[in-house]
Amino acid sequence: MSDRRRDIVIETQDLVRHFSSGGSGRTVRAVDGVSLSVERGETFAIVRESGCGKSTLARLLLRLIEPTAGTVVYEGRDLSSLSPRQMRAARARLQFVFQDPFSSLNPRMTVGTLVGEPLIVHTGLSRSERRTRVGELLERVGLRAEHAERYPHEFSGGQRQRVAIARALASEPTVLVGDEPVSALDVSVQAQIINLMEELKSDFGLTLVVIAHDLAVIRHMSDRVAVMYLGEIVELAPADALFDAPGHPYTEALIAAIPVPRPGREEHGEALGGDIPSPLAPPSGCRFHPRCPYAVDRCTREKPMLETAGRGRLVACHRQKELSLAGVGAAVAAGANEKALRRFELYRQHAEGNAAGSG
Amino acid sequence: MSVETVEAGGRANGPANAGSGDGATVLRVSDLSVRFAGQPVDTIDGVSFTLSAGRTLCLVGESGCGKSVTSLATMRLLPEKAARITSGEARFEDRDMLRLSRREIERVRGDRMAMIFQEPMTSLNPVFKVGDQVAEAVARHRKVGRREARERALEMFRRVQIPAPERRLDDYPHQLSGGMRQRVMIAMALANDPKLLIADEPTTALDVTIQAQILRLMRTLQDESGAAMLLITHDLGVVADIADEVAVMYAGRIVESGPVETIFNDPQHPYTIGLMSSMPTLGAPKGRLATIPGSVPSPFEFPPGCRFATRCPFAQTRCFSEVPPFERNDDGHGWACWRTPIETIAEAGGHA
Amino acid sequence: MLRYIAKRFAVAIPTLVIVSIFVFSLQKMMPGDPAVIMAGEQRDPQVIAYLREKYHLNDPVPEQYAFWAGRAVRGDLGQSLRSDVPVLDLIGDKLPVTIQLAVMAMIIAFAIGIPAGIVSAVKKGTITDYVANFVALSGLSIPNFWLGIMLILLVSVHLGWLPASGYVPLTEAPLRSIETMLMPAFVLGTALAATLMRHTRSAMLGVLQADYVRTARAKGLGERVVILKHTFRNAVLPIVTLSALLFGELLAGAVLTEQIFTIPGFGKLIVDAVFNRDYPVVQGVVLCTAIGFILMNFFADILYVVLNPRMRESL
Amino acid sequence: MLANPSALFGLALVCFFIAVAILAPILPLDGPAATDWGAIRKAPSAAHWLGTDDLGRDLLSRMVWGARASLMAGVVSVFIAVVVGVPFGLVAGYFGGWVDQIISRIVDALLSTPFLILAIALAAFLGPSLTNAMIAIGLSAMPVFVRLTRGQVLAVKTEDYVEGARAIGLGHGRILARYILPNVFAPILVQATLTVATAIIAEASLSFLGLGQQPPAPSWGSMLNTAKNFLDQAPWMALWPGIAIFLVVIGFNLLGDGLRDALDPREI
Amino acid sequence: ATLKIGLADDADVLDPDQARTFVGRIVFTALCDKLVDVTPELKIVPQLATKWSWSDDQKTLTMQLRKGVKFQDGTTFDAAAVKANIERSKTLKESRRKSELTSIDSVEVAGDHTVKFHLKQPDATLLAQFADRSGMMMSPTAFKKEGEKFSSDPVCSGPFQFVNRVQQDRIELKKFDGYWNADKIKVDAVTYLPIPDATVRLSNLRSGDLDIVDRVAPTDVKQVEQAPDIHIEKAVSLGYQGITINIDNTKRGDTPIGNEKLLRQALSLSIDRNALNQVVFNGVYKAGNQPFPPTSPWYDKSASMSGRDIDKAKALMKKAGQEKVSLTMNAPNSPQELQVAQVLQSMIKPAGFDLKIQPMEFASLLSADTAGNFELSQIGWSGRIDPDGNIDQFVRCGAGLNDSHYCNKKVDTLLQDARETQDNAERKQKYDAANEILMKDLPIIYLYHQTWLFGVRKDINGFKAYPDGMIRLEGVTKG
Ligand SMILES: Nc1ncnc2c1ncn2[C@@H]1O[C@H](COP(=O)(O)OP(=O)(O)OP(=O)(O)O)[C@@H](O)[C@H]1O
Ligand SMILES: Nc1ncnc2c1ncn2[C@@H]1O[C@H](COP(=O)(O)OP(=O)(O)OP(=O)(O)O)[C@@H](O)[C@H]1O
Ligand SMILES: [Mg+2]
Ligand SMILES: [Mg+2]
Repeated sequence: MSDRRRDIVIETQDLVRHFSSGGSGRTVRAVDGVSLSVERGETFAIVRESGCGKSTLARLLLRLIEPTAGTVVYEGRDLSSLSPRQMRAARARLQFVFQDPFSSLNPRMTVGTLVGEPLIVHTGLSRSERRTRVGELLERVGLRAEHAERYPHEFSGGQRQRVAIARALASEPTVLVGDEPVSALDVSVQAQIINLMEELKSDFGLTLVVIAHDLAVIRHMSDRVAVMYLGEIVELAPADALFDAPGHPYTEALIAAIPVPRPGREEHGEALGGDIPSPLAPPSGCRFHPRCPYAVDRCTREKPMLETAGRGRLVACHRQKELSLAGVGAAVAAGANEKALRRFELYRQHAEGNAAGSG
Repeated sequence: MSVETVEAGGRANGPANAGSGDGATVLRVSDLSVRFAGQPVDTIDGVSFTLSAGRTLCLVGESGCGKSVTSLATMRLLPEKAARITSGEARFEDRDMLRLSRREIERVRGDRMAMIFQEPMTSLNPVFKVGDQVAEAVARHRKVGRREARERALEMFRRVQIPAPERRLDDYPHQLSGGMRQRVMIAMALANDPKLLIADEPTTALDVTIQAQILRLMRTLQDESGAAMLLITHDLGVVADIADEVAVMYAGRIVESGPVETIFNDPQHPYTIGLMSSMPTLGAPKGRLATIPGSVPSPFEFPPGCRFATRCPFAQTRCFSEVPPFERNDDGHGWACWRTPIETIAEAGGHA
Repeated sequence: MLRYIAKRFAVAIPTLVIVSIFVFSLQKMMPGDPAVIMAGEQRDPQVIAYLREKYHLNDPVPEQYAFWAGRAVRGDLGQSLRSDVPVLDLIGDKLPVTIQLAVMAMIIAFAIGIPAGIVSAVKKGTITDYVANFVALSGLSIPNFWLGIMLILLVSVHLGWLPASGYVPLTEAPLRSIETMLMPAFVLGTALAATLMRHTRSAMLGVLQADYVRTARAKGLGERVVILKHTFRNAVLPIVTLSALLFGELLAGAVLTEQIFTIPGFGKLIVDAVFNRDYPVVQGVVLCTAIGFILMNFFADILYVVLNPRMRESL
Repeated sequence: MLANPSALFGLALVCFFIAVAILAPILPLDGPAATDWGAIRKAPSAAHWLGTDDLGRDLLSRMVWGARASLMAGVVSVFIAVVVGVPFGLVAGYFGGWVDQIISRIVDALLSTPFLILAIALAAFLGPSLTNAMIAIGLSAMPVFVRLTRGQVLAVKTEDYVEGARAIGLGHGRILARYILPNVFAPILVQATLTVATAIIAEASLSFLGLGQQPPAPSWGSMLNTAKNFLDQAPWMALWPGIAIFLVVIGFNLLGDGLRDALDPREI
Repeated sequence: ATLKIGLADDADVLDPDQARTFVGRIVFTALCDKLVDVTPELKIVPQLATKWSWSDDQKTLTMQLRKGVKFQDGTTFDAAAVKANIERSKTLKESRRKSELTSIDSVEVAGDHTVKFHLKQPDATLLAQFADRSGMMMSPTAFKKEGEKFSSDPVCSGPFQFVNRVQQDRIELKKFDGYWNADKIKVDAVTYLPIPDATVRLSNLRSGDLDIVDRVAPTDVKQVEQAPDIHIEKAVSLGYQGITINIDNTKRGDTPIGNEKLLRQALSLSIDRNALNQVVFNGVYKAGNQPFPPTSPWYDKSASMSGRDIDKAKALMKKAGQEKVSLTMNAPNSPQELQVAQVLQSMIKPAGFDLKIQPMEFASLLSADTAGNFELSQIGWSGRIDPDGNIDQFVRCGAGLNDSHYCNKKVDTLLQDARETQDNAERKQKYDAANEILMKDLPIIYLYHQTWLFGVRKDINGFKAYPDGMIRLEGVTKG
């Protein structure tokens, strides 16, 4: 999919962000030494367990919070070195889509104002030009121009997420960072938004960085995937490779844990035991070792480094070479029952036909 | 409207317990309708289903379609002022739960019939020790002393595989992780060996790896106890994993129900089909996902006919005005749609 | 725990310093020369001059403050300009009186406010709730001093049931003391009861929505246990914090109540001191109130933490 | 809110008193200061519906004019409190850090001096007059608004839409004005309405202590101050102002509660 | 039996040399005997001094002291004690008595019980001072030991001795068994309770919680008189209430009214003093136009009130070239004073005076008066036994309490002369002459004289009201 020329849009170096937790004075290691680079035009996904720093990472990427250590480089420039004015300009190019469409739009502003605001800040458009542009943007995300007069609470969750996307697009960004952009939505609406993002990505030449926990969504959308565990990246690989043959035991376990909508399927593998350790006190050595079925002595002591494991894959596991781990597997990948598939296809045709007809 | 409602729900008594069942009927909900104060129509409209011992029924549907309300109504846990049960009955052990006195219902709740909620973070009382909270459930329904109740709590903690259970008894909820809390909730629910367990999205708030653990645990415990389980979820993956039977809900009505294989292999209702095809899967080839256009209507926007009509790609005029009857075939597979099977529409050529 | 206490104190100190600077500068700006008042009707210039010197009234204000603060730190708040009694003694005299009043008022407030709040939350939307709310609002809306006057008029003057004033120390004649305090405590207590009732109600309503209350019901617990144990036990947390804040309200209310019922307490002390420009007393009393207020909040916070397991670790 | 009968009742009460206060000059009444030494402390009668006071002035007229003072005191002092308090709260909450520390400590200090004591000290310092009482009450009520605003800002600040505003590159000023302020406005409005009620009582209290409205101009509190000397002989002198204060205060309280229910779904 | 007395205020320092409040004097009356005392008719009579005589040059006062008198700590009362007391009053830094005793040059112990006061110049007011705080004798043992802390446990030679005091709550005294006149004392103890609110004070009297109360509100008198178990004892006070006009005290004295005595006369004329008394005080007080009440022997009957005369006032205004005059009057912000102010306001309006009332707390009022920061000031004087005490300090050029900064050499001479003779008839003449001038110049417009109104329960016998407002307990019985 990607050509060989590596054109890095955004890159992090040993990014660290700690929070001191409440009164106890202990430290939450939300992001702990993350290095990654995102290529222009790809969809880069980051997977990690919930409550452990997804949003923090996304905020760091946009410099909405300052890192404890490490750097974020955007288009070759260190974000933290930018002056407030330069930072503002950079923000036009780096946009954000939030997880919760109910809290990400100012309830006191009309949709038109919301979408038009980036235009005021970043462009010199006149009032009427802005109006036109807002209308275009709204239509582009599947709403109608006259929706500009309404307030966010008059919309459903999916529609709000469309508004949020329109707003993000207004300043003509090159990078769109999505923090769980669809996880708050119902499956049916989720599919609408995923489709929309894919379309926009190709239309606007966007680079997408999607942070999510839903592996199915990630598999569907992304070109490359980074899997994080307790603040660190444990594996980074092209999506297909990662799902077909995971390189890290945690990736394997994640894939195995996903319930697949295929009844009567045999249990594959053991469910991952143990609890997610607290980010306040991560385990020594390899952070995954207490739950890892393959853990050996060394894992408890030595921290594995993220190392190349062929074909654009990086893995942080001492036993990476010895293990051969199970991926999504044939049973899962194989199509469902014929009759059902036929109906799905039929449904899709009708649904799109209707949408085209009415749109 | 209400006449049609009765018709819609009344004609079929939900998924039959015959055939696939291995036990007696535990709960039979028929024609349950609930209306919230100030709303024009019954939000829950003529819901019927049957649950047998040792079996799991999954109630699936999108957010807001009435899954929780249905289960709460059965437990009589809906706020009495805001929600009125307008019709129906819920037979549990030969008694209609909807008509018991408060005292009687309190005796059943937590004893013969228990419930687990969605948010393990908020479902446990933050100011009491988890052990005491479990023991309280025991003490309430069995004539036992404090010590015995605590013993029972400990035993339950062991059964739900809480590591170091003795110590955990004296922890407060916030000291436990989400998965552990949900285990505590399960321990509490099962402490009195209920006949029926209602679990409302027990794993949605959990991480996938933990979700897998909890689901497995619930299955094991159910196998041991032979209780019936009503599991509410919106995740079809979970359904496939755990259900014996499935009921698909949309906007307060059951639109399709049947044994789990049938639902997945032979989905009939356009909503069921739409739901399944819009899910991205781990294995599916990339490309555009199918979608269900629009979003779930609010009770104020319900069309008078089939409530899915506003979003259905196959809808006709009739769908908007007449409620389709819920019809069931011999395998216990039933649905409510004027347009099924949809292949015939395709053959009949094109779309509206 | 120690850490927590230390942290709380670290915050309290600047607050106290600001309070004292604030009061100090306020006094310095007040019209009316204390020396003139102290000199008496005759206003002998010699005496005035002497008094100015004696009480350092001619020194630059910062110096006066430093002098005052220096002594205050050592526990010496100076002497009343009016009566020459050490301010600390005055406070020692008055404090028990106001505390007695406050405690009695609090008892009345809690005895009325909490049950009423619980009941009206549980019966939300019913006539009971409506009436309770209206009564509470009335309690908030009737000026304290007016209620006091009316009560004196009715209960003491017309009915002759309770003495209109005449404070008797608790140690001297406990029953009579409580009797004389009953009316003022009631006047003071009702307003607090109203506030308390409203807050209890809202806290209860909030907690009644909580998932764990539903869990308690799902366990089959009776309504009484659900309300009193599972709900109230959680609703009490914000009430604890509120109670400390109410203490401030109580002191403010005591000012007028003591004035009306001529109770020789803190409130009267401060009003008289302000009117007499008895600066050391004003300063001392305000400082003490502030300390009291901060201490109350501090205890409330500790109590909150003790009652709230989630916070216990932070101790 | 219009569906809420008690809020409507409150609104009606408030409107009634506002109307009375505004119409005072054109109502067919004697002047509030017109004395009649032949009719001192007369009980209510046809000539003087509410009776007369210690200087033979018509109590109805004084009540009507007193409404002006009380309402003015309530509204103006809250206006002062809001105008001073809200910006401090916004700044403290939004910027945090040492600015917040300083503002918060000052607010703590003010809060730890009981309201009335603070008001008495201020009123005594500024000299007894209605204006000064309003300033004193305003300043004493101000910390509550700082705290409230600050708390609200802290809550709103973490909302995604504020972060979103930063993400699209808006400046602090615009974020404060368009994102924070509108979203903290409702609770401030509610608090302001409720504080008007408190302020009216505070004015009455200060006037009762002789630190508010000064004679011959009437205010309900100062009328009570006089009345307390004639409780026995002329109880009506104390009755009307007390009832009026009660009614107008309960009016504002009901209105505030109604606003809260309408604007802010959280209870109290 | 314990006598419970409700006072309108709390006493200040319980040290006669430092005390400054009126209620303090009430307490001292029971606690400390004076060298001399007064009768209700203001005649000076013996108390600790039994006899006294003046030298011919009027510069030496010789007093014979009562024998067998003991202070409450057992110290003997003698001439040395008197000398120590007077010296303390004159030298203690905090002493408020200095100005009262300035005329005394030295005190000579002329025998165990004979004391001689040598004066710098003749001073007819001295005996009257000895009838007040300056004449109160404290135990030298106690004040030498305690210094200025004497007040925490005051020891005198009065009929009652100090037991306990709780600020703003109570002062408890018990009968001093060693009192020289112990037979006259019929109660075992006395407790003073400060209750500032007149209504509350009265209701406590009614309920029987108090036996005697100080200062019943004038408006309550009628009701008290109807009540079966209480009655009123009254005496017109020695003091006065009036309006001080700023004549030359800083720039604020440069006003029409400050510059033009015709306007001041017009102002005085436009006031109906009797009506004022009637409206505000139910006629219970005494209207007046001089520093001495009409009940006083010093009152000049020939210059009695002319009554209100608006036309004449207007004529005077015209003569002064004014039609309308705006005035601002500082007034204490207590209800009664403000009532007076309001009545004045409406009384003088017809004459063309537009009075603005500027209420102030008493503390600010005093400071403003001293600093000359006023045009008119509504203020009074509690009164002294000797006429000099009601006039000299207020009108003599540069005198301490002359806030108006009025200065008239003729007045000064008359007052000085009056001070230096012991002959009352001659003195009265001088005061009348001074008054005549003052009534034209009007630095102070006198309005009324308070009446001391004591509420007394029926079972209290032997209580009598004195013009000085003191509560004397000799002969008072309970039950
Ligand atoms: N501003 C902050 N101050 C203190 N701790 C914080 C802050 N922001 C985040 N944290 C902590 O950092 C951890 C990670 O938070 P974050 O919101 O990034 O997680 P997340 O993966 O996005 O969670 P979710 O799945 O719920 O969206 C959490 O434990 C949180 O408590
Ligand atoms: N107390 C209430 N008052 C009014 N409407 C309510 C109330 N509780 C629930 N509803 C409505 O009932 C409908 C069904 O809600 P319910 O909670 O059962 O949905 P759900 O299927 O459980 O959704 P989710 O997946 O989000 O839990 C919704 O439209 C909801 O708005
Ligand atoms: Mg997040
Ligand atoms: Mg639900």
